[in-house]
Amino acid sequence: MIWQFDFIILALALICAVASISLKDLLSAAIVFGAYSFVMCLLWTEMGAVDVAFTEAAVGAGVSTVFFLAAVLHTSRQVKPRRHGRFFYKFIGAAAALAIGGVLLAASADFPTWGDPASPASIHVSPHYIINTIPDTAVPNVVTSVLADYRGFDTMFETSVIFVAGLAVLAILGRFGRRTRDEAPAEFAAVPVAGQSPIIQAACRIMVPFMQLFALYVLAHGHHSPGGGFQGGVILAASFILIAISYDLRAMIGRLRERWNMVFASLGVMIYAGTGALCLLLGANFLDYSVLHRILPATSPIMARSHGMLAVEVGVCFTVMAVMVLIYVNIASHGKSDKGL
Amino acid sequence: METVVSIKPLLASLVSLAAVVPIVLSGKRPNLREAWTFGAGLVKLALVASMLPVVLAGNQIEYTLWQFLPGVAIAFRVDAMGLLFALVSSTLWIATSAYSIGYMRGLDEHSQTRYFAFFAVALSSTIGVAFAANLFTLYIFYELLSLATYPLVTHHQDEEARRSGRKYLTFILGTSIGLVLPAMLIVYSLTGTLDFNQPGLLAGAPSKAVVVVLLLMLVLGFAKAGIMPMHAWLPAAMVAPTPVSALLHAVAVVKVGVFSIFRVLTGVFGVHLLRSLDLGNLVAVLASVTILTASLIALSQDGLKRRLAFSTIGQLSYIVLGAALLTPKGMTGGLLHIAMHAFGKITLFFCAGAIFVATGRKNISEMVGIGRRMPVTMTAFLIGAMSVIGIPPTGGFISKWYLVLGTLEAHQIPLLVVLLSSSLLNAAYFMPVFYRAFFCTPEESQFEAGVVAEAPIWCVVPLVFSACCSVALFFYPQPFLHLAELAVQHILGG
Amino acid sequence: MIAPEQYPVLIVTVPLLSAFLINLIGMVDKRLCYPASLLALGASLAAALAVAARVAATGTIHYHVGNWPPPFGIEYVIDHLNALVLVVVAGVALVAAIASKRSVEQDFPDKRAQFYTLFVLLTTGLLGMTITGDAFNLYVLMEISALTNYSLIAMGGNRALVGGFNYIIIGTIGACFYLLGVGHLYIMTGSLNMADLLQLLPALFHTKAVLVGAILMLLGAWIKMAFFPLHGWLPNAYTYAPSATSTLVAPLMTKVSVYIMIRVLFSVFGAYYVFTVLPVKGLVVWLAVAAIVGGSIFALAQQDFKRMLTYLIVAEVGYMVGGVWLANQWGITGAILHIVNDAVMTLCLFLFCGIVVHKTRGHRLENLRGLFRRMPVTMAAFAVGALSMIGVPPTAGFFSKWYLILGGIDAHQWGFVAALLFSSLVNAVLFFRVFEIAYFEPAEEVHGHGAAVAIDEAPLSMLLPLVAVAIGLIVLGLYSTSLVSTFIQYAVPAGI
Amino acid sequence: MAMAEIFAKYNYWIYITLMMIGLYAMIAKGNLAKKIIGMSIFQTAIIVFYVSIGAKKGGATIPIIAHGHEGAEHVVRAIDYVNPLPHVLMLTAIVVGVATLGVALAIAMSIYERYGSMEEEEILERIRE
Repeated sequence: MIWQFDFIILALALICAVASISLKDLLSAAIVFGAYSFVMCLLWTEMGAVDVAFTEAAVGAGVSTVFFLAAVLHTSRQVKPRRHGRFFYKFIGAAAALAIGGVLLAASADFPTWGDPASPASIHVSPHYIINTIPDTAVPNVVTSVLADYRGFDTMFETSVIFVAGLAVLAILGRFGRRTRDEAPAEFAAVPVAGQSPIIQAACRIMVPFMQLFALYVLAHGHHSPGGGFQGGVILAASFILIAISYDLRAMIGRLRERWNMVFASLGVMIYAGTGALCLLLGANFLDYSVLHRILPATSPIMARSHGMLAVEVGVCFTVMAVMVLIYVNIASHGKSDKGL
Repeated sequence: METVVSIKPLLASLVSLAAVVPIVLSGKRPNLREAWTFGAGLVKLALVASMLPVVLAGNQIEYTLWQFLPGVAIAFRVDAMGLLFALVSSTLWIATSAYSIGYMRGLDEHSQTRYFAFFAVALSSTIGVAFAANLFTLYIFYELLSLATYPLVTHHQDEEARRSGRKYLTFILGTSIGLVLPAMLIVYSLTGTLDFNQPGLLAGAPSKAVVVVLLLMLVLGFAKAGIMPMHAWLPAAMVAPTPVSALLHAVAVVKVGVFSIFRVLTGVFGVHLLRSLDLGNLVAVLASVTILTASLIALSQDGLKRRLAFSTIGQLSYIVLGAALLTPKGMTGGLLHIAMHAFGKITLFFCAGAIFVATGRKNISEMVGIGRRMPVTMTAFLIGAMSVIGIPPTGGFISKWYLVLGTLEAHQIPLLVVLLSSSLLNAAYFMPVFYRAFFCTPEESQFEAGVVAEAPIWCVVPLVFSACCSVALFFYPQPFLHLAELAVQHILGG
Repeated sequence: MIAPEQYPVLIVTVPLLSAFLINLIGMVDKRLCYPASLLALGASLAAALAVAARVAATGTIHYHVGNWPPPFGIEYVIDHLNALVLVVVAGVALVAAIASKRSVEQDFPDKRAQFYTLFVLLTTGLLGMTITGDAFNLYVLMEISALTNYSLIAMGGNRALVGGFNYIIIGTIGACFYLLGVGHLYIMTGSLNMADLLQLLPALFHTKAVLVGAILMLLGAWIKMAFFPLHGWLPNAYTYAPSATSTLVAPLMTKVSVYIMIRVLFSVFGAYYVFTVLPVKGLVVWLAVAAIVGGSIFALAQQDFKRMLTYLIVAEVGYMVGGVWLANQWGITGAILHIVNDAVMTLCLFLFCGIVVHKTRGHRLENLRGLFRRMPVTMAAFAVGALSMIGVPPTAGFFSKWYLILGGIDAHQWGFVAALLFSSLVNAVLFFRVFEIAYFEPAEEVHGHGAAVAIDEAPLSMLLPLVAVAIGLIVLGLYSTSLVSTFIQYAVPAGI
Repeated sequence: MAMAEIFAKYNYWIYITLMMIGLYAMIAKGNLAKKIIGMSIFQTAIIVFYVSIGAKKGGATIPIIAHGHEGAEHVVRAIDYVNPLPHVLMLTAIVVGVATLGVALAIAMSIYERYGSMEEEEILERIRE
């Protein structure tokens, strides 16, 4: 860790944050916000949180920014100047921010020195994971083993959160009843293919398969290197979103129908929770993968944990992919799925 | 003294509540519906009467339904005081039910099923208060009564009823939540129990200030007793149909108020505590002010029911005064007055209702010469008025006699003066009614000469019955006198 | 087949798995979503009851998810406190689901699958928050229930969208404060398990970091429960939410948040720290007084029936928070009992509100005109709920108020006692105003006198739950003693 | 305060500053999109805080256990790897963040569709009408 480097990153982060909330042009604000997320990735990589950085790069700098852009394009691009300033809210906001800031600052005086290897967080629970991950689960990436096994229960609900978000966006924005059984209404068919640059289209067409392959690699190799279901799912989703952006939504929906999307989203979480329930049915506690060795041929309880983790990661990947695409489609089409970006 | 465990008090209370279901279900067939009312009334009276020998033998009946906390339970205890009150109300319920039929059908009132249903609930609560073994049970039934009587008071569902209903609830519910509830909780917090006992829960109370505050909270909090300034709901509630006024505002509701005060003074504070802190006088002063003011206001009322209402306010404070005297005779007089006043006042209300049914008139100034048209009713009215004033041979004389003796016993000459002057005022506001009814020239009469037209038979029979009771109670004041004496003996001897 | 030891996890995972199934089923046939939700919530309730019975018989149950021992894995801890709350949450959710049928069909016929999936997931979130013994797991579930809640509210459209958006912003601040508080504890101790934290924290009681952690977690819980003056989001969000949503969230959201406050206070920091070290005891009681008085006064000012109810929720939250910070046996017992009672009371009122909206297409006070004649049974049931809010015995509301007032007297917090009585009086005024409108004022379509109003009761799927809840209120009142002696007395921390 | 001490906690100060910016934007800004950006900044600030907790100075590397060569026994020491637990927690937080963002955007877009504005004041005005 190089503190000069740290300083530059942190300063950039601050600048981006201030810029993204003060820019009047929302499109610029969204892009600056994307940059902010990217700076954050650097910061976290620098602190050794590679999995977090990876996810942030895919989620924060990637799809979040796209969501934002899509939403801004559908609403108003400019922040309107006000007739009367929000003095009251500004005052409350400033007071709350200062109060909380002051309190937090006071508390930080008691914190252990940053990066101290002897700090309580470094010596109490976490060493257990580092030391036991190989003997317990045979998974070298400690983040994966904690994520999918030791604290796998959290992750199951986290996947559910994603699922909820997808469903919620559909429930809020989605137009039901107007459509026939299929996603393609009359006007959908009438929308001409948007005239994008053929160079971009060609480039994307080549890139997409590689992206998807990479996503699968990230998913499958999450046990041994940074990555896993979340990152893999987001990259998969990104590949579809790329199609939508370079061609139009219709082209993408042609490849991944909304109905199937919802099925995938449900299925993903069900794989996760179902794996847990399977352990339950086999007589062990919920999500105790080691019991899976009874049904997996030639597997020790330890390797069963590793396989169980892979199963749930696949589930996570499904849900994340499906939901990210779902959110994008609904935001970009304003729930109608009939327009391109 | 022995304590008998029996479920009878609970049954006595619940029988009318249980009758609500068949009453509502038979709403389409009025005769069947009224049969249920009578059935429940008779069963209730029988149950209450069956406990009489036990209590007269000097014993108590107890029943604990449900324990909430140590010292806080829904529990019943039948002692002489409670039985006296229960006997009065269950007897008069039957009379009022009969009267209600005449009145409600005579006027073709709407929503009669609702009326009879809530009437039954109100009676359940009244008996519940009478037999309550602790402040908690008493409070529950007291609140239930407030709520059950609201639809009765506002029966007409018009703007006037709405206003009166609002006033009624403001006073009744406001005081019970705002004063009685916290007082009860403070008592519990101080003593760890709410059971009425002798010589009183607060016997070892911490300080006089606390006791005074609690006393005021409880005496004023039971606003049904109509002690000024908590009386304003009573005249307003006269908007109700007359049988409601008769039973509830001459017997059940207001008597529940004074009965609660009586219970609290004797069972929570205890005679000895009140005597030693000299707090009887405080209550006595409140009562005296109410007696005189109410009687004076009654003089100026033209509406017959309103005049009766103010008379009630005054008479209720007699009972409170009796309790506040803290002497054997005074308290006996107070308790007896619960019964005597009930029979007298209900007669008067019945008469007022009968006049309204027969002639549609409400104001005294419109009743010149009515005695010739409705002789039976007006004779009963005379008897009722005599009883309330305290002229022999009516029951009211006996209770007043004891009250007067009580003031002498307590050497409270000012209170004696209050009682006597109030009696004069009572006479002053009742006699003109009677005088106008009978003693007028045919020219002055507002009614056609020579026509006798009484109210329907269902109205007349109950009022004759209660008038006869008032007279009979003079000659044969048992078992009420005996019960009152027993109760006082228990209170003072404990 | 599945051993009783596994029941705790079933309480949460059965509705979770069912939610996804409901979503899939909904693609095949929307009509199946309703019975499927009932089945899932019923199963969850059954598991909760079984667990509660076991807790009552044998004491606290620990369940290690993934068979990892705490503090390394996530642990479910079911003690007397959350066994009770679990039953309440599952029960209220089931009743709300039963009653939701017609409202959902009326409000969003095409989004039934989405609605029920979110509905069951929201319940899952609430159950998970209640059952967990891990501070971070609680955060994740808090977010599940929050996100489902936002979207269920926003499904109401129009003003519900604006209310929902504000709720997202404020709710996120609340959840983040909680998370930040957990972070403060984590940096100081290295643990996320509540029981472990309870062991580790006493050595650090003097540090500002722990103090700030406690304050942040409290602030988070207070925002989530709409504790005065952080209640701004609640009235709009709940008033304009679809009836089926508000029937579920109004009784449960604030109550579960109160539970979480109690859980965090006593199972993470311990009573000694909360009442002796934290310098906010008197302040919180006065805030509670302000909540009660403010909520009541705002409720008085409303012309909208549902909005009036939402302000009552704000007042009721004051009851519970104040009760806890009275710091004595009575007060805490009262607060916990009130979690149960208030959940059922609020359910009763909002079920009624749902019927009114269903029948009259509105929830202003004038929509209630003439309802006593039109829907006597509904009104009778509503009256029971209203009386319970006022605190008339023997309804449930009276008994928790009893404990709370006793606690106030015991702690010499006369302001709190006065506020409770004031709120009872205001509730009496409020509900009798409602009764007056429903009793005296004829419905608009009836002109002139003598026109008999035909009885037009609510559909059975809405009426039966309401009546059952009304009866439940009385039963709950009568059994509040056994509730206290079986569950609540063990939930009050020892030594206060 | 010595220079070293100041530097010892600068990460925490930055997170506090970011947090204040986010909180201020959420309350003070009238534009819904700006509020959402504020919300995201607020959430990332917390992630900075947690990730900072996990950092270890003195040669600790990313939390992926190095394999021993061909079955060679390899002693794993906790001090060699940064604390993985906060990373796991923050993966959750990022996911929650994007989920909240999606729902918030969806609601904001519906509001825009219904009231034709993203400005809080204008929306409230139109509600009053």
